[in-house]
Amino acid sequence: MSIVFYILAALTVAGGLAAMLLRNTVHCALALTVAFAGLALLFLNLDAQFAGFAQILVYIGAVAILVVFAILLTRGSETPKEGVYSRSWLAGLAIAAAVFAVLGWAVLQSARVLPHETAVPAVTVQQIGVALVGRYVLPLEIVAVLLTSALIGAVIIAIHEKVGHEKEEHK
Amino acid sequence: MTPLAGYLLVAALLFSIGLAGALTRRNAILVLIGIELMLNAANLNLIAFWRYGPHPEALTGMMFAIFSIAVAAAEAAVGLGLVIQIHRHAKTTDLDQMNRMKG
Amino acid sequence: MIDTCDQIFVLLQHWLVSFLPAAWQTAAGVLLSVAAIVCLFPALFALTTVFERKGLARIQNRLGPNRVGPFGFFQPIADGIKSLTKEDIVPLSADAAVHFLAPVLLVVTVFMGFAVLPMGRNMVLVDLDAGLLFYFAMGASSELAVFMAGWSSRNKYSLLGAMRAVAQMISYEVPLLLSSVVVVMITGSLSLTKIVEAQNHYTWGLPHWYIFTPWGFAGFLMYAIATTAETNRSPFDLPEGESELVAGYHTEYSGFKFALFFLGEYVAMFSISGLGTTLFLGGWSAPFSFLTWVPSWIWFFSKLMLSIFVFIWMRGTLPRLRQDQLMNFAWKFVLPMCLLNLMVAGLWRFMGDGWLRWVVCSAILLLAYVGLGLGEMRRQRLGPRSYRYAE
Amino acid sequence: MQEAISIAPQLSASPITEILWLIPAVPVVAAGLSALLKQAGRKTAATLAIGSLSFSLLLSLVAFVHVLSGWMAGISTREVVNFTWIQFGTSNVDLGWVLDPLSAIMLVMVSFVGLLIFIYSTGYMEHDENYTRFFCFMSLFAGAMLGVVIANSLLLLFMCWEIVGLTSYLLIGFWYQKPSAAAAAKKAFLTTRVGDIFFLLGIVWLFAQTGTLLFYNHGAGSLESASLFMLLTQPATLGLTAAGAIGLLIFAGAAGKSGQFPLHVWLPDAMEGPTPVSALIHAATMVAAGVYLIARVYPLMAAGALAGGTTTALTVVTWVGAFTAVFAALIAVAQNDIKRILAYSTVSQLGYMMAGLGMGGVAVGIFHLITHAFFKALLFLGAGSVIHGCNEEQNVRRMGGLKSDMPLTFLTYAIGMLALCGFPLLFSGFWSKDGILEAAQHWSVAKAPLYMLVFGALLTAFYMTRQVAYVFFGHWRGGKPAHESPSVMLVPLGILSFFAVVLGFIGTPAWPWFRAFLNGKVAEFDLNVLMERELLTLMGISTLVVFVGIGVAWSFYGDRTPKPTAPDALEKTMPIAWGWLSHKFFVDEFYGMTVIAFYGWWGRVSDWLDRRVWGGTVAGVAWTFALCARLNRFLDTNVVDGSFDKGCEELNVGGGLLSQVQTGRVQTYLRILAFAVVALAAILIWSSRA
Repeated sequence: MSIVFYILAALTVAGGLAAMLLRNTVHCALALTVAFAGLALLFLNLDAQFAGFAQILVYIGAVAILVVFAILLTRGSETPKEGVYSRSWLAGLAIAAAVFAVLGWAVLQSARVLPHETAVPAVTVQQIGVALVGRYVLPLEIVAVLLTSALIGAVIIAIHEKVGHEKEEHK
Repeated sequence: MTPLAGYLLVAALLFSIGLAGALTRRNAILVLIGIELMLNAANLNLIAFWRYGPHPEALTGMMFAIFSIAVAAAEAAVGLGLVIQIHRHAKTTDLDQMNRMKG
Repeated sequence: MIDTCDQIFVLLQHWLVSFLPAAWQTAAGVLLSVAAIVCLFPALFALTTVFERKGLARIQNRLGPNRVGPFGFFQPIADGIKSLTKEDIVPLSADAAVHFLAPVLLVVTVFMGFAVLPMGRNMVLVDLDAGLLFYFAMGASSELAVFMAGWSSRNKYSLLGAMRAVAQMISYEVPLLLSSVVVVMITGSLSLTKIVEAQNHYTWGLPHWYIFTPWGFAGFLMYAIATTAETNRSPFDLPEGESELVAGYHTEYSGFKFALFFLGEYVAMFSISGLGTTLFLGGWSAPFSFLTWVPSWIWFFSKLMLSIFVFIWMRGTLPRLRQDQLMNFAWKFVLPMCLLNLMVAGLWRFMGDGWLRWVVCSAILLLAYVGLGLGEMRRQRLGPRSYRYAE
Repeated sequence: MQEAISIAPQLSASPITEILWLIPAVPVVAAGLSALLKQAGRKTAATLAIGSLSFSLLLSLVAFVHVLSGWMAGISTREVVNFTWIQFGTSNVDLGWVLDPLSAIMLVMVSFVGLLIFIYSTGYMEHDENYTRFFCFMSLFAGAMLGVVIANSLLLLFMCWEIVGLTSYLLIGFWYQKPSAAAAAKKAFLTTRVGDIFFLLGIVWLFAQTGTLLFYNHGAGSLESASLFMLLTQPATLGLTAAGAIGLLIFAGAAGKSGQFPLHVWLPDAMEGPTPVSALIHAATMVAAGVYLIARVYPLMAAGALAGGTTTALTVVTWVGAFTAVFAALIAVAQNDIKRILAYSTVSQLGYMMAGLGMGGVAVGIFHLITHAFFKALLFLGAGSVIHGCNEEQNVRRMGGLKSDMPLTFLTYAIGMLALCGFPLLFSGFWSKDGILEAAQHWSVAKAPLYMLVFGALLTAFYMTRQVAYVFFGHWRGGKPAHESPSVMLVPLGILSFFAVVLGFIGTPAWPWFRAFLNGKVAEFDLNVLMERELLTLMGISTLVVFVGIGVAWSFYGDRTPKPTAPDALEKTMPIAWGWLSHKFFVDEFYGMTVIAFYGWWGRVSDWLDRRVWGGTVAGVAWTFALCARLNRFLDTNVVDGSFDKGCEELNVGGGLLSQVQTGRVQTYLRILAFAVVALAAILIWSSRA
């Protein structure tokens, strides 16, 4: 366990915690990007170059921006008066803690049989590309269809229904 | 502790943080953020298992993670679109106030 | 001798590093390269501002800066001193931390892009296998910096400017990526050094640059359009339109932070021009086979400066677009062309050598260009100008 | 090993063989395209059909020239392209196509005659509203027929064979609104199926024995020596070898398609279809497919024959062929429908071909097939022209004197008739029929076929003369006056009559080019052969027979003008024989009384069984169930419903309780979900530890 891993893990977890704890929604979104960046660095630390850069491109470049836009469009940057946590926050926290306990327990239980350091896998981007259009071509096509339908679906969901809206305004 | 166990623990922690956020926050967008965090924790697991698994050259975990990233992007787009539409409709993104199934 | 000239920087680095213990040499080498980049591009930035102001002045039939130093060439030094000594104002209601982080993040992500750009033979900081992906990942991150700047200022002009900028950058990132993917398809690699190597061949003394193929030419045009929008340069400079938004997302910045934004924008322009040079213009390879004795880095930087000149030229020539025109242009013209270009590149790849693929690919692209262009033109109904007034 | 051979295209196959599949494929594609056309797309349909077949003809000619040049250079060409169609377990089914002299000649013949008939059809079918459908079927037929010709696998041949049968069915029933046409189509389809079942059995047997259905596969095909040797050593029943038995089964299929006795009954009825169909399918090509099939599997049929000897299979073929030849010719004498006479004539001539194959080998039979294709197509098209000119009149007794009304039709028809009769020296029919007679003369088993075939030739001359006398001589006995046909119909007639004359000269005994070409030998021109005593005698006899036949017929029918209703001249002389002949030896009636009657009886028995026995059983079961149901209803209303109502109340209460869980709060759901996951994981881990 290298020192780099501990730093990155701390950064990621701190980012995640901040994203879930901060009061200001935009700050939460920015903390989320920190968590994303930390995860990307963890990926790089795991020698998954492609996945790491894809993580940055997709999550920081697109998802984070999307979240930020959504926050601004829903006026979510103003902290509400009634508090940011739901009424049953204690139950939620307890359950999350239970989940962590179970997961952690499971990991520690099986820590003995988990593999130790292995050789760095020599995987080039070209191999990933060949696998994507070779063995994994069907999932790739399905993801392409999914993305297209998600694009159309998101547009249809979020589209401004002009007629109805104008009527409301006139009232 | 083996490196894999370390990564798995970090992923578990991140997952729990995401879950806690999704369970406790009022704002729908932040619930979505929590879910994104959970997804990312799963990705970290996938990549870690790929790296320390017996057959990294098969690329299975890596592919899983890449597809998961793509699907998560779609999920975020649709989810946020829904949130925006809900906001337009109910003038709020507070999940505690959105407990009616009738529009 | 020629080789020494070509590799002079590499040799210099090796020589300097050789004084250190072996364990430190790698780290020191990287540090040295980073330092060189961090010093070089701001200097180039300073030089470019003068050139831009003087060039624009020539286009607009003025003189431009001519007071400080010979022919006004010390103007950037004066400007630099001014911005460093100016008071750093942070608005009272601003989000101080984010307000501070925004310019830093911008400059950092922009400089990160240079890490994978080959600036000459063997002159690349890290030769990443997924270099292009890394570059675009960094480019995408800079959008966040823009948003942070606009949002943290608590100023509606800043916020609107930031939103415009981010929307524009996201919209044009799609064609930017798609036009680059074409090169990746043909080269079969995301590594920028491999892309340059693939172009560094000559037939009859002429280079195999990708711009000299039908898909490469179309791709380069799309790339150039997308980069202009991506760097918020005229005619796509709506986010900074002074007449509408005061100055866009950095309205509330002053002093050194403002200078950082200014620097970041120009360096982004350099790096994206460098990427365009690498992808389409053969990177550091010479334009004719008999000119290969000229050091490779000279070619890289001259191509880069040529691109910068085109940027300045466009700024002096073209009027600004409207927001809806900008979006329509991106989604209804550039994107379809890019998608078609992808198909053409595939066709090119599988048709094999021979004149036929030239004819077919060129014909498809030309037809699409004319067809889409005519469609766009027809939609533009030019009529008497209508005025709208605030109610 | 077989895989390696069949998957990779063979190196020896020339480019033309590689693209040989285009010849059938193009007409089939044209058929598919014209199937999509609307009824109004007449021009397009005709253009598609004719264009595609012209393309096929072009390719066929190229293939023919390729084979021809190989032959000239002294190489006997047999190129095959095979590929694996289906693979199951260790064995696989291969398909493929072959280019050899036989298939090359057949390709040219089928596409050429087909093209002429297509062109003719544009005129003949001009006023039909289902013009596009017609050309669609015709193209499909042409494609499938060409497929039969090039097939190198018995299975591929069978597939195309069945498509050919299908198109035959569709085209016979083209005017399906006529009940007689629909019935004829059905009859043709069912009768040929009888033969096809035997054929299929033969195929399966062959596959079971040799493991391949390819004809030629570089020594591994079923027609090559290794397989044949194996088949010969396998005994079957009745003292037959496996080769002989399979050969006989395949011959049964061929007999069905080629209208050999006793499966000939469908062919005369098939004349209900449009005349070009009769010409193309039921005279020139499809019915010849049976002959072609026998020629194709000839090595199998002849396997085990010593030099000059014969095999059981070939003997059967000979006898059936010879018998059919005489039998059908006899019936043809007493028919009055112009197309029916030709149909029986076709059956008779197919018998000749079969007999030729059986006695003289491939070349003799196929030579008659080729010449017959041309002159019989000519006769049918001529008959079509006559029918067209006489306003759809088909009864020869109501025609007459058309010699002057339709001079060009008469001229070409006369050429066809003389060729069919085997008029000496000048006409192709003479030479090809002579070849068969010569083979019969040398046949070692029996002399009877020779006499039968000579008698058949006499009858042929007789009925053709009778027909021509009725149709073209005397004076007009019909209603509306006749008129000459358009030139689009006459030009194919002219071309066909040209070939009906000249084709004979490629197969005279003096210059047996055709035989040499098929057998891969060199053709020598030697007039002295004609002067051999034996041959001269035979030629003299056949000439004499032809003249006698024509003379006798002319004496009965020449230049007289009997009333349509008056009894036939022959009927007056021999009323009893005439009765038998005009009723086609009562074969149809015989079938009606035996096979069909049996099926009818069996159908009635089944119906009775169905109604009484099974129906009764079902009714009994139903009644029992109804009784049970009544009992059940009683229980339901009084016992079950009460408890059910109680249960429903409970459910309502339970639902009310459960609906408390459905709060509409997403986070509550998520919480329950997460809790469940935790519980499940804990249980799993706990249990795995134990």
